Amino acid sequence: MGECRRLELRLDSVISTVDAAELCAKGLAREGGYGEEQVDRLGMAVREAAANAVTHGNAYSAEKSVHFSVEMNDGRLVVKVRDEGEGFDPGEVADPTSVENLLKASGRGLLMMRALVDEVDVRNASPSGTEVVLVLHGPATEEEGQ
Amino acid sequence: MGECRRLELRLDSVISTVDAAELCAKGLAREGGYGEEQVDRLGMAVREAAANAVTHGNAYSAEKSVHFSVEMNDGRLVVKVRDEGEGFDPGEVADPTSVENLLKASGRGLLMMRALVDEVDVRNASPSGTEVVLVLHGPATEEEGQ
Amino acid sequence: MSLSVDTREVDGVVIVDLGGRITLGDESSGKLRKAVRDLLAQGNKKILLNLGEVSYIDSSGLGELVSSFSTASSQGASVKLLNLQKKVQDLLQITKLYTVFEVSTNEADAILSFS
Amino acid sequence: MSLSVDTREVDGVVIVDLGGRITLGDESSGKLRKAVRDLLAQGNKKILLNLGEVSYIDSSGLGELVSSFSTASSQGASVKLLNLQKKVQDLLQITKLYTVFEVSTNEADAILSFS
Ligand SMILES: Nc1ncnc2c1ncn2[C@@H]1O[C@H](COP(=O)(O)OP(=O)(O)O)[C@@H](O)[C@H]1O
Ligand SMILES: Nc1ncnc2c1ncn2[C@@H]1O[C@H](COP(=O)(O)OP(=O)(O)O)[C@@H](O)[C@H]1O
Repeated sequence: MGECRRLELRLDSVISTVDAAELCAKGLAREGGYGEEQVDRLGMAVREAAANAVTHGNAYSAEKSVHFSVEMNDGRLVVKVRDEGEGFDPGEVADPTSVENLLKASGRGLLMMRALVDEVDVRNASPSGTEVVLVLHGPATEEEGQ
Repeated sequence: MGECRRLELRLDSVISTVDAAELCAKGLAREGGYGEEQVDRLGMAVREAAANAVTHGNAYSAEKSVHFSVEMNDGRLVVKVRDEGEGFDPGEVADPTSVENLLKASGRGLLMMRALVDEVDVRNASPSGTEVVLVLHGPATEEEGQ
Repeated sequence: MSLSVDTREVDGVVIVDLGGRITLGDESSGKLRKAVRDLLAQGNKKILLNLGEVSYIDSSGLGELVSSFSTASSQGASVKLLNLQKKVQDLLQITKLYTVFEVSTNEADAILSFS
Repeated sequence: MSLSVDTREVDGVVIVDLGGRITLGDESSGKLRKAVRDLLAQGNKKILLNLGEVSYIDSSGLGELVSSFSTASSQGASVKLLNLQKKVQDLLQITKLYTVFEVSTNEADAILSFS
């Protein structure tokens, strides 16, 4: 079953925003009936998306906000993280699992998001910036989900 | 044991802020080792404090923010909710449990906060507004807390 | 959807099955108020709010319950409560609203109590 | 305090017991980096990071682990991992970092592996 609240926040470009996004998404997923493993995976993916918005997109600018929402839509949990940055082309991002990149200290966020949740869409936002949409498919049925 | 992150957010004066404050406080309390009953009680108290900041303090003003923080201090979980409103005198608030007030539709928030967490302090913030501090004493020892 | 509201009738008593959260904003409290107002407008005098699936009520939601009670009373109708979860029961204690509401833990008993 | 860092030595291997979260910001990742840098500066060549009590690592924390590894390698020292929780293990799979790190599930074996 699982009720789910819709949440929509405008957050500053600070580290606490990354924590808040993670905690809110996890809390709502838990209330929405998702099991602990799915909740954890969502939390990690949201963290990566929010960290990118704060660090790459908005570059910690005090003038720029992170727009964050969570909602249950047709039985799927949808999280959106939008920044007000320059945007980027995800197709240009190097594969962090290829040998020449394995020892790099960064570049694993998008890979992690894609591995952790069921759907990831990275798109240009209007008028500017990036919007990342993360989707978890419906919670397992009650027996499985418990 | 329980690790605990410090979280500090500036939030808009909207309903989602009430949800976010509740979810963040509950999430950190859970991580900090508090049991589900204490987590729930904290969540309810934080909700009342945030609702007051949004509705009474800032009166939904788009120019005013709610300042929210959670941290573990000397083994106690401390939540602060500050608004940018006019302030008020909690001593002037009518007792919602007295017979003449029982059928009123509002006025129970402060009473609930005081009943739900270990310490509540309502004070004037500077330069203006109200700050509510909610404290949960240390989580029960591991055996009790599970 | 924070709050689900379904009504059914048993022996002249309208049972309103509520599920979810009754909290500030997000139309949830409005939904309860509207449901009770509609039932009163249709002439129903015996209303039983089944809170068995309500996991959470905040002070604003409590206000909605109280308003429903008062509005009903003023029209000669009665509103009673059924199946409170522990958290909700605690809030009625804290706020002394248990002195206002008649609360049952059993649907059949609750229905009988209206006659 | 997101991350706790304690070091001890067993048979010439420095074991760094980590606890909490290794994540972006809040000094947690800085703490790990500093601990490893200090150990290298003191001339330690065998460093075992015990992640048994680390509940969570994000991509930034993984970056810190990789940096510690690279810095150590460049100084002829080695960094290995001990006791990964399932979540952390999954991340090493996803990111293929299990091809970089030597991981043990047993402290005694890990210590032997350095000789
Ligand atoms: N929201 C964003 N705005 C601008 N650039 C971004 C954004 N998200 C990711 N990028 C770019 O894509 C690269 C890869 O991102 P990611 O896989 O998350 O790894 P990391 O954040 O560790 O670099 C980043 O280094 C950055 O150049
Ligand atoms: N942050 C605040 N700023 C201004 N006034 C407040 C604030 N918090 C509470 N109040 C005042 O105290 C009264 C009682 O608050 P409370 O007990 O929370 O009940 P309620 O919010 O339902 O009215 C409110 O009606 C309001 O007048």
